Amino acid sequence: MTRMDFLLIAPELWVVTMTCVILFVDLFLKEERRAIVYLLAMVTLVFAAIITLRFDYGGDPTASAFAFNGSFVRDQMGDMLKLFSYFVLAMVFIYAKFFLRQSRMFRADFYTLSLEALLGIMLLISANNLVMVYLGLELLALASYTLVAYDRDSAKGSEAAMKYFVLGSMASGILLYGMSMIYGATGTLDLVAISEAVRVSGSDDIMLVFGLVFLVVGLAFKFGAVPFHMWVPDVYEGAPVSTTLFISSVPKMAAFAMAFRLLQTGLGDLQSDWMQMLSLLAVLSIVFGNLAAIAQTNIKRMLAYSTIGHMGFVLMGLLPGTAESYGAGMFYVIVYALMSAAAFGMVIMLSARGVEAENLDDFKGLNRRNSWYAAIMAMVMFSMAGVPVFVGFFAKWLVIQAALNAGLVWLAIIAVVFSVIGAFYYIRVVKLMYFDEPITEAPIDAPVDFRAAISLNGVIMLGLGIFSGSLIQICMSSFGA
Amino acid sequence: MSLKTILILIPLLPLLAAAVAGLLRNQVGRAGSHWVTILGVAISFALSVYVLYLQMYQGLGTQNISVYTWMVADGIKFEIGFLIDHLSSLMMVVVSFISFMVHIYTIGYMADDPGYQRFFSYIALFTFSMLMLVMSNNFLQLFFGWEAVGLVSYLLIGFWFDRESAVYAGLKAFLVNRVGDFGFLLGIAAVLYCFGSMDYFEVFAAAPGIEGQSVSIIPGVEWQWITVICICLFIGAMGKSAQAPLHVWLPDSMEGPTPISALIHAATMVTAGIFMVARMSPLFELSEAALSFVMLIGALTAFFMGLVGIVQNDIKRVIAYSTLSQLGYMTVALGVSAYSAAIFHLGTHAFFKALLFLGAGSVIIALHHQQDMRYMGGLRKQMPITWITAWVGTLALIGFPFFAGFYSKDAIIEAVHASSRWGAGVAYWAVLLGVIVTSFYSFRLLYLTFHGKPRYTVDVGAGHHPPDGVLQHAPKESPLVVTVPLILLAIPSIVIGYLTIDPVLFTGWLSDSITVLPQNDVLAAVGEHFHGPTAMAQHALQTAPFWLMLGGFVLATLVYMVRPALAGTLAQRFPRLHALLENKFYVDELYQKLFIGNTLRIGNGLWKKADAGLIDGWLVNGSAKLVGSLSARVRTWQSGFLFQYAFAMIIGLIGILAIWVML
Amino acid sequence: MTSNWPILSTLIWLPIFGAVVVLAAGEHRAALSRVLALIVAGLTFLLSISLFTGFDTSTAAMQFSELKPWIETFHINYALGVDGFSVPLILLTTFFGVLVVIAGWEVITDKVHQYMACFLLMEGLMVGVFAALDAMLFYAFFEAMLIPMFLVIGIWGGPNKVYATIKFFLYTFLGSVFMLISLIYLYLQSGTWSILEWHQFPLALNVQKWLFLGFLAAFSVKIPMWPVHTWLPDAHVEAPTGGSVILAAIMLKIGGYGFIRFSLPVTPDAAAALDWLIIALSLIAVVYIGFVALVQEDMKKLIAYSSISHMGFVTLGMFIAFGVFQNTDSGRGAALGVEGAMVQMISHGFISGALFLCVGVLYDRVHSRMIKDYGGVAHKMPWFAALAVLFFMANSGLPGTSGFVGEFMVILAAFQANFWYAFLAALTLILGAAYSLWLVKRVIFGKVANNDVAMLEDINAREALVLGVLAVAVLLVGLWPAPLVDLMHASVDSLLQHIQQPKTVLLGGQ
Amino acid sequence: MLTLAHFLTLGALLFCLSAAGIFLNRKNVIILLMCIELMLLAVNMNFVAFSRFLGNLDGQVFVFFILTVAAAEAAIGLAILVVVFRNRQTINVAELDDLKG
Repeated sequence: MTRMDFLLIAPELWVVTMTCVILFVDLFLKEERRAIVYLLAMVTLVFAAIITLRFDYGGDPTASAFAFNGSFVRDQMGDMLKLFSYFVLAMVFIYAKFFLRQSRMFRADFYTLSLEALLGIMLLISANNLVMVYLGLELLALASYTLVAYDRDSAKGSEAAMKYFVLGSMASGILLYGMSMIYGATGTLDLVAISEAVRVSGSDDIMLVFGLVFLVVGLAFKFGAVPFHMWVPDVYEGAPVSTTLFISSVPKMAAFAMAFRLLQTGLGDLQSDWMQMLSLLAVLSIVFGNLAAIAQTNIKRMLAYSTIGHMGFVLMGLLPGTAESYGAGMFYVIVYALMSAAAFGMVIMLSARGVEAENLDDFKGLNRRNSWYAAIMAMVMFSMAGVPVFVGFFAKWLVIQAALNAGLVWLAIIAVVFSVIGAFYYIRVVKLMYFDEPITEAPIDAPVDFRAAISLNGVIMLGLGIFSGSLIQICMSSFGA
Repeated sequence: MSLKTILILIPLLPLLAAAVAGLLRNQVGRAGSHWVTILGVAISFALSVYVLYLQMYQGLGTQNISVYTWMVADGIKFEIGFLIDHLSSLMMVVVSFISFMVHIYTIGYMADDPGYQRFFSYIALFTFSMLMLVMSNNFLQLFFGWEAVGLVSYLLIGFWFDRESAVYAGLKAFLVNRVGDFGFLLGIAAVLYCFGSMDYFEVFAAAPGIEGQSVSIIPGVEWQWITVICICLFIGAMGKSAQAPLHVWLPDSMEGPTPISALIHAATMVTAGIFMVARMSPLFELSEAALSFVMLIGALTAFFMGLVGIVQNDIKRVIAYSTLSQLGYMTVALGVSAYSAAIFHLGTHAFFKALLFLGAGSVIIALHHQQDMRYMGGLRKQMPITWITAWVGTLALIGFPFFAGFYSKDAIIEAVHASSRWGAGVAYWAVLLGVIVTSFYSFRLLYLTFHGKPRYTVDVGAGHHPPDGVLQHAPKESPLVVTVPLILLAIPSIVIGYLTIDPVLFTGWLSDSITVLPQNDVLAAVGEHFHGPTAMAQHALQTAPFWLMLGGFVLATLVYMVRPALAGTLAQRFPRLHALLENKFYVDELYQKLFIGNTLRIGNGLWKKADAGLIDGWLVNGSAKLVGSLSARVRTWQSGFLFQYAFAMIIGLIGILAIWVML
Repeated sequence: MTSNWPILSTLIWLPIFGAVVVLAAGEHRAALSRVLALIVAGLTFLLSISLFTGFDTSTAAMQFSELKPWIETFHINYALGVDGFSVPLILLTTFFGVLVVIAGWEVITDKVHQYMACFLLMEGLMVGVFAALDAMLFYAFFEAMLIPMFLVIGIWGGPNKVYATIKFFLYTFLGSVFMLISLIYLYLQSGTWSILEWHQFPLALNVQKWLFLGFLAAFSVKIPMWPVHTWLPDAHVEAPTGGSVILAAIMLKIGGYGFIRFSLPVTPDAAAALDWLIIALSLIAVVYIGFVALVQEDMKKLIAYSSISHMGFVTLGMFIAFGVFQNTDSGRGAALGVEGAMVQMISHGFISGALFLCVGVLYDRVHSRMIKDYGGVAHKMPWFAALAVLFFMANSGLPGTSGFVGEFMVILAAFQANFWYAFLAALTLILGAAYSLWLVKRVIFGKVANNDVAMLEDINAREALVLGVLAVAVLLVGLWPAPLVDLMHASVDSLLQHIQQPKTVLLGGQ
Repeated sequence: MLTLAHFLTLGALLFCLSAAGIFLNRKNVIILLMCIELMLLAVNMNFVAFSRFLGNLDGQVFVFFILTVAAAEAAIGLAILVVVFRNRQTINVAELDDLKG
C-alpha cells in the first residue's frame, strides 16, 4: 500500500468518511434542523466530484491507474460514470427531500443509505477484481434493499423489499457461482490476470463457459434484463418514490461499468459467446419491456417496464464489444440515468401532501395547471421515446449504429420497431398532460431548489441533445474510439 | 398600335371588363357592368374586323406571334402566342360578333336578375377564353382556352345556382367535357412524344415524318401513331362539340339563361371542337382511320339527335337537339376532309342558331319564363318581330335555298356524296335523312309557338307563381335591346351564305390554314359543278335534299297545323318508338347506371372495405390491437408470486446454459 | 446585410427563438403573442425572399452554404445549403408561416401563445429539413417536426383528436426509423454524413435496394403514398385549420423532397430497378384515392384524400424518369416529370392550404365539416363562394391555375414513358373534377339548406386577405410558372445526369 | 480419494437444492433465507475446493468475504422479514402478491 493507492481511492474514502460523519451528526440533530443532513450530503457529493476531477491522467483518455495490487482501477470511463453518479444523486437528493418532507419520512437514513449505495457504486465502477466486484455489488444491494423498505409502514414497500432481497441474493449467489467457476478455470480473481489466462486457454474450457453463463445471468439481473427482470416492476412500484428514483437511475451506471469490467476486461476473449447471450437478453428486454409497459396504468410501473426496454438498448451497446459500442452503451446509460431521474422527479412533483402520484391519470391536464412542468415532462417523454433532438435519440442512434456496425441488422430492426411501439406509452403521457382536462386544479408547488433542479434536468434533455457532441466525444474517447 | 398590341388587346379587353364587372360589382353597379363589358367586347369585335380586313384586303399573311414564354422545361418551350390566319381571324369575328350581340340582348333578358353583374362578368370572361382558344398558336394555350370555356360554361349553366337542376346540369357538362379533355390531353401528350414541340407550325411541319410509325398500346395490336394522336384529339372535340356518345350534357345545359344557350351552347363554344379539327387538318389528313371515325361519329350524331328533337316539348331543348344534329353535320364534313365546309357551316350556323335561341329567349321572356311549347301557340300576333326573325332562322336552318344554311349544308351533303372514304355511304344516308328530320322539327317548333291558337290563358289574379299555362299578363313584343340583336342576326342568316360560299369553299381562301391532301379533296370535286351561288340555289330544286326538306315541311304542316290531333295518335300508335325518342335513347339512364352508380359503388367499396376495412382496420388498427392484446397477456406473466419470479430466473439460467453449453 | 450573413440559419432559428419568446409572453397575453408571432413570421418571410433574389439559377451547386462541426466524433456537421429543389419549398414554408398566424388570429382563443409557438417552431424545423445537407441534421429536423404537429392536432383538434394525433405520430415515426437505419448504414459504409458525398458514394445494387426501401418507408408515409396513407385523413379531419394547412401545404412535401434528396441520387440504381413499384403505387393513389375521395361525406376528409391523390403525381413525376430514358432516345420528358413533381408540390401547397382555410372559414361559423350540413352557401357568402370555387377548380387542375401546371407536366412526362401511365394519371382530370365540383355543388350551390347557412356572414377582411393572397398565388403560378421552374432547371438537370450513371459501376469488379 | 470433481458436484448439488428450495417453497419466507444461505455455502464450497486444488489462497480469502457479507445479508433479510410481518401479519410467500401485472 502506497500513498498513490490512497490518492486513487480518495473519492471513495471521502464518501465513506462523510457517511460516518453524517451518521454521527444526525445523532445530535433535532427534528427541525434535519436539513443539515441534506446539506452535508450535498457537500459530500460536490467535494467527491472535485476530488474525482483532481486526478490527472496526463491527457490520455484511455489511460488507467491501478491501486491495491490491481484490484482497483481508475480510468476516464470510471471517473465519468462516477461524476454523473454524483450529479444524478444530487438530483435525487433534491427531489427526494421534497417527497420525504411531505410524507414525514425525512430522516438521515435515506441520505446515509444512499451514500453507502453510492460507495458501492463507486467500488463497482472501479472494481478490477472479482472480490471487489462482489463487495461493491453487495454494498449497493444491501443499501438498496433497505431503501426499498424505507417506509416501514408500507405493506407494498415491505413486500417489494422482500422480493428484491430474495431475488437479489439469489442473483448474487448465481454471480458468485459463476465467479467460482471462472476462478477455478483461471486460478485467479484479478480481472486482468483472468483475461490473460483466458487468452491462453481459449473458449473451449467448459468450466469457463459455465462460469460465463452464470456471470451473465448475475449481470442481467442487475440490469433487469428479461427474463431476470421480475423484480423491477414490483420494486419500482412498491418502493417509496424517492427510492425508486434512486434505484432507477444511478445503479444502472454501475451495472454498465460492472458489465464492462467483467466481460471486456476479464472475459474479452469470450466476446463471441457473450455477445450472443447478450443479444438474446437484449431482444427479449426490448420486446418484453415495451410491450408490457403499454398496459400499465401506474406510472412507476410503466417506467419500470420502460427501464427494462432501455436496459435492452444498453445491452445492445455492450454486446458488439467494440470501442464504439462501449462508448454508445456508456452514453446511453448516462442519458438514461438523467432521463429517469427527471421522470421520477416529475412524479414526485405531482405527489401532493405525501400521496404518491402513482397513476398516469394524475398527469391529466398538467399543461393547464402548469405549462412549464408539463413541457419538462414532455421533453423527458420524447427523449425516452427517442425523438430528436432530445438526447434520448442520440443514445438510441449510437447504440443502433454500434449494432449495425457489428452486422446485427436484425437486432437493429427489432430495436427500432419496438422503440416505436414504446413511443406509444410515452406519448400517451404527453397526451394526458396536454390533451386531457385536469382532474384537480390544485396548484403545483415545490421548493425553489426542487424547481431549479427539475428545470435543469428537463433542459438537459434538450440541451444535451443539441450539444451532444462533447459528451459523445468523452464517452467514445474513454474506450479509445 | 402594332399588330401584336392589337392582338393582345382583342382577348385582353373582355378579360379586363370581366374583372371589373366581377370584382368591382358593387362599385360599378348594374349599368356600369354592362357598359364596361359591352364596350370591351365591342372594341374587341372592331379590332377583330380590322384584323380580318388586314388579312383579306391588305395582304397580311399568316402571323405567328409569341406573347410570352409560359415556361421552358426539358428544352420544350411552352408559350402563349397567337396564330393569325384566315381561319382564326374568321373565327375571331364570328365569336366577338355573336358575343357582342348577346351582350346587348342580355341587358333586356336579364333585366330583373339579381346576378346581373355576375352574368356580364361571366360572358365577358367567356369571350376572352374563346378568343384565346381560337387565336392560339400552340397546344398548351389551346388546352387552356379549351378548359376555360368549359369553366365558364359550367358557371353559366349553373348560373341560377339555387336551382338544383341547373347546378346539376353544370356539373354534368363539366364532367362530360372532362371526359373529352382526358382524351385531348393524352392527344397533346402524344403530340409531344412524337414531335417534341407544342407549337402548331413545328408539329405540322414534322407531321409527315411520323407517317408509318406505329405503336402497340394494347400488346399485339399495332396502331399508327398519327391515328392515335388524331383520335385522342378528336375525343376532346367530341366532348366540347357534344358528339355522341358525349352529347348528353348539351340538352341539359339549357338550364342556363337563354343568352348563354345562344352564345355558348349553339354558336361558339360547342363549335370549338370543329374548329380544332380543322386547325389540326395537317394531322388528320394523314390518318384515314381517324377521319373515318370522325365521319361516322358525326353521322351518328347528325341523324339520331335530330330524331330526338322531334318529340321534345321544351322550346330550348328542341333547338339544343337541333344544334347537336347540326354539329354532327359539321363533324361529318370534317370526316370527309371537307374542313372548309365544316367551318362554313360553323359560321352560318352560328348566326342562325344564335338567332333561333335569342328568338326563343324573346318568347320565353314574353311568357314569363315558360319554356314548354304545349303552353304556347299563336304568338305571331303579339310578337311580330320575333316571329319573322324566327322564320328567317328556321329557313336558314332547314337549308331553304338562298338562305345561309342552304349553302353550307348542301355543300356538306355534296361533299359526303363525293367522298370515297370508308363508311361514307352510311354517312351520306345519315345526312340526307337528317334533312327531313331537321325540317320536321323546325316547323313543328314554329307552328307550336307562333301559329295555331294560344294554349295559355291570361289571368291577372294568378299570383306570382301561376300554374303552367296561366299567365299574369298578356304576352307582348320584347324591348329593343332584344329585338335589335334579333334583326342584326337575321340579316347574316339570310345573306352570309350567298356572299361567302365561293371564297370560303371553292377559291381556297382558307387554304392558308387548312391542309387537304389532293386525293382527299372532295370539295374540289364538288367545286367542279359550282357555278355561283344563284346557280347552286336553282340547281337545288333538282336535288334530293330540297325535296326531303319540303317533305319535312309538309309532314309538319300536316301534323301540327292541319290535324293537330295526329301527333298524339302517332305517339300512341308507336309507343315504343315514341318512348325511345322521348327518353333520348335512354343514354342518360345508361350512363347513370353504368358510370355514376358504379363509380359511387367502387368509391364506397374502396373506402369502406379497402381503406377503412383492410388497411386501416386490419393492418393499422389491427396491429395496434395486436400489440394491445399481447401487452395485456404479457402483463399477466408478472404474477406477483416470488417463487414464480425465482423460477423464471432459474429457467432463464438453464435456458442460456442449455443453449451455450450443450450446443 | 452582407453576403456572408448565415441566412439559412437565420431562417431556421429566428422562428424557433421566436417561438420561445412567444411562449414567454404567457397565457394571459394572447394579443401580445399574436402580434409577436406575426412579427416573427413576417420577418422570416421577408428574409426568405432574399433566397429567391440572391439565388443563382445557373448552377446546381449548393448555395448559401454553411458548415460547422456538430458531433465531431462521428463526422456530423451542421451543414446547410440550398439548391433549386429546396428554395421553392423554403419559400413556401415561410409564406405559409405568415398565413397560418393570420388564419389563427381570432379563431384560436385557448392557449394562444402555445398555438403560435407551435407553428413558429414547426416553421423553423421545416426550413431546417429543406436546408439540411447533413443526414443526421436532416433526420433531427425531420423527426422533431412531429412534436409540434402532434401537439397542435392533439390540443386544438376535433373530437377524435387523440386517436388521430397518436396515429399520425406513430405512423410517421415508424416510417422514419427505417430511414434511420438506412442513414446509419450509409454512414458506416461511407464514413460521412454528408448527403452530397453520399450522392457520389458507390454501392452495390443489392445494398441500394435495401437502403431504398428504408428511405421509402419514411418518405412514403410522409408524402403519403398508398397504402400507408390512412393517417392523413384522420389527422386532417381532426387538426385545427392551421394544422391542416401546414400538414397539407408543407409537411407532405417533405416526403417528396426526401425522394429527390435521398432516394434518387443516393440509390439511383435501386430507384431504377424499383421504379415500377413507385409508379404502380402512385397510379393506384391517383385512381383509387380519386374514387375514395368521391364518396367522402366530410369536407376535410375529401380534401385530405384529394391531397393523397395529388401527391401521387409527385411520386409519379419523380420516378417516371427511368421509364422515359428507356422508352425514348432523347430522354425528353424526364426533366419535365421531375419539374412537374416539384411544381405540383408547390401548387398543391397553395391549393390544399387554401381549401383547408376555406373549410375552416365555414367550420368557424357553423361548426360542422359535414357536407350534408351545408348547401347554398353562395347565397350568403358570395365572395367566399367565388374564392372557394376558384380553389376547387384549381384542385381539379383547371388550366390557368397552378393545379394544372404540375399535373400537365407529369402527364406529359408519363406519356413519354408509357401510354398507360399517362392514361391512368389523366383519369384524375375526370375524378378530380368529379369530387371537387360535386362538393362545390352540394356545399356552395343549391338552395339555402338550413338555418345555420341562412345565418352565415361573408368572409371578413382577415379571411379575405389570407384567401386572396392564396388566390393570387394560385393564378400567378398557373399563368406564368416560368420563374418557378427556372429556379430548378440546373438542379433537375444535374440530378437526371447523376441518376443515369450507375453507381454500381464505380465499385469495379465487385 | 476425493477429487475436485467430487467437491464441485457437491457444490452444484447444494446450489441446485437451494435454487429449488427458493422456487418450490410457497409457504415460509424464512426458508427462503435459509436457501439463500445455502446457495452462498455452495459457492463457498466451490471456492475452497478450487483454492485447495489450485494451490491458490485467493479463493479462501474470497470465502471469508462471502461469509461476512452473508451475515450482513441475513441481518437485513431478517429485518425486512420483520417489517413484512409487522405490516401484513403473515410471512407466507404465496400471500406476498399485492404487486403484480
